[in-house]
Amino acid sequence: MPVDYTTEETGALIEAILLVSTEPPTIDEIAVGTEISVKEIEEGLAWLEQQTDRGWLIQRHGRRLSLVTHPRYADRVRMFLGLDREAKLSSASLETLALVAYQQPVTRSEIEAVRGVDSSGVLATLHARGMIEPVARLATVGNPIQYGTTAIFLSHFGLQSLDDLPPIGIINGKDGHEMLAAAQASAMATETADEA
Amino acid sequence: MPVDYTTEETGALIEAILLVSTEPPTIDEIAVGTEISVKEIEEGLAWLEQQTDRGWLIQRHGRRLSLVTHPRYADRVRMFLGLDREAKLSSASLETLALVAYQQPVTRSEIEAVRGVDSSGVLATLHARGMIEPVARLATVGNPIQYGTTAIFLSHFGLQSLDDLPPIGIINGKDGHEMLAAAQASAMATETADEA
Amino acid sequence: MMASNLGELSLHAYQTRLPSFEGPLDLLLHLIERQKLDISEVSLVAVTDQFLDHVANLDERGPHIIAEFTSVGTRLTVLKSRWLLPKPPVTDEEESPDPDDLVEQLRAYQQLKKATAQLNERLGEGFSSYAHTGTGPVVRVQASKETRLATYEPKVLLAAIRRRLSVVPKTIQAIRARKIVSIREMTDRILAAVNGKGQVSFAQVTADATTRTDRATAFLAVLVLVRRRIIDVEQNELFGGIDLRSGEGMDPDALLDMESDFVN
Repeated sequence: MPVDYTTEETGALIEAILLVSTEPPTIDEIAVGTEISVKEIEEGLAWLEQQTDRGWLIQRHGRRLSLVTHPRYADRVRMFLGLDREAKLSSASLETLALVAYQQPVTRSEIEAVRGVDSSGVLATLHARGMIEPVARLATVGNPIQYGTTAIFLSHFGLQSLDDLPPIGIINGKDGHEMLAAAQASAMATETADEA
Repeated sequence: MPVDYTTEETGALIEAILLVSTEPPTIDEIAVGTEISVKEIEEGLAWLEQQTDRGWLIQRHGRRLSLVTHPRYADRVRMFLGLDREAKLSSASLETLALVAYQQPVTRSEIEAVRGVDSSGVLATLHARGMIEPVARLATVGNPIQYGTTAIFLSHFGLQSLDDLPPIGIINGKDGHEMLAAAQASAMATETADEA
Repeated sequence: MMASNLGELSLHAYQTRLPSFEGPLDLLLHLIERQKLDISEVSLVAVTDQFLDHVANLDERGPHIIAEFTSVGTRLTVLKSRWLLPKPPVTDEEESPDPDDLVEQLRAYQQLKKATAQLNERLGEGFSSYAHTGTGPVVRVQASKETRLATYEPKVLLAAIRRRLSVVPKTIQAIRARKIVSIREMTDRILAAVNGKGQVSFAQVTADATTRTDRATAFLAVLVLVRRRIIDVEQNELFGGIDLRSGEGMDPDALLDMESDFVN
């Protein structure tokens, strides 16, 4: 079906779609579902994401889009919903979460290689709190689980997407991501079947 | 708690609140819940309702507010949700619904007085469809149920509030609203206990 | 252990302030940073004694954790022994990677600490967002999934009501005039009222009776119910209000042949 929407109207339509979707849709799903081209949806979405007077943000988790309240209004929204500030994450949890967030997908062994300490309990806690989830299994012996962060993680930290994570930057002339990756890789070599 | 939000920010906050509330809140509930004055909430709401580039409208059902998709995008939203296979309301249902909409709160007997036919089946259907709901009971013998329309009804007809119903106007030289009121009054007099 | 008293004291003092480390790397990194050293073999050797001293004091931790600390402690000890012993020319290159790994591992861990701090800062701002869980518009909330209702223009309602009003109103009076309340209907009404409220006055029962016939019917209905002991009545003074309440013989079946009372 041909569409005669302006970019602005397509953006508003996406807003309407995100309001009614029970599951966060992908751009492709919106395009197929509304019979509007992916290109036009992307343009509308770009326009929508530029609007600064909204009470919400579009959160991208992987390829899925959803509406979440703007972090700017977090305290009042929390007040209205009668929510307490979430229980604080322990420093062990936070450290593990940071590693999953920056290096995902990542296995337990890879995490332990960097942290130098058993991390099974912390991973279970983070999983129970909905911050991380198994995203795949590594194709090595024992097929260990690879973890990634969830949409709840993004919301908790008020991030629109993983691209919003503050960059680790350079330490001692080396890129932080590369160093973490190297530590991760050394674990890969000794990956055991204990996740099976 | 003092608030230093601009009208625009308060509007955006209301938008955020409406996005996360599980039940449509009233202005007072928003004001109390966010510790912002009713006056400021009303100003923010007024600003919000003036925005024309949104994919949704604020629907007022009585004193309750909720976000619904803009009727302009109804066809695409329906398409996206796969709602093309739609049941149509029968003409009896439409007529009964119109009576409830224009004359609410209204009892079955009052409806039958105008329609001249038994309307219990139609009322049950409309209730099952979520279009009407019992809103009170008349204080006469038998306490017959009085029906009113629901928020679902408003959405289906793309109405922001009952005030948006088109006026009935003049029929055969008589004011339509007055004709309905007269019919209702005469039915009231013979109200029976069959709703008990 | 080779730690000086001073070193042991300061370490203990620090431990009370910062009770737990997230493992041996955390402790090692802390020791190095506290002495404002870069991460290198030299700095590792420099903090080895302090590290081993800490391990020696790990008493309440589980064996699992002690093992992790001890493992790192062993690597440090190897490293330090190499530095203390006179150095033979290194020919075997496979000998050295272990301590070097520790340096690399520590640098990676330092990166992680930095990433964690940034994430924590983000959390400290309290800027969470909350996912859309609202009721959403009606199209979504609809009860039945099989048959969804079409949406309509408000003018459809207008058309329906105008059509009805242009035909029907004249007949309304006729419908009302023919409406006759039977005794059976009246007893049902009275029973519903008595059952609901426990007690009603006769005036309440006849409040909606618009004609003398209706009031007469109501009175007859009361008589029927009293006679069958389904209700009791009370009138305290002549022409005073009559109160109706449940009687001892309140049995619905007793009403079945009630109309026979008035056959004649």
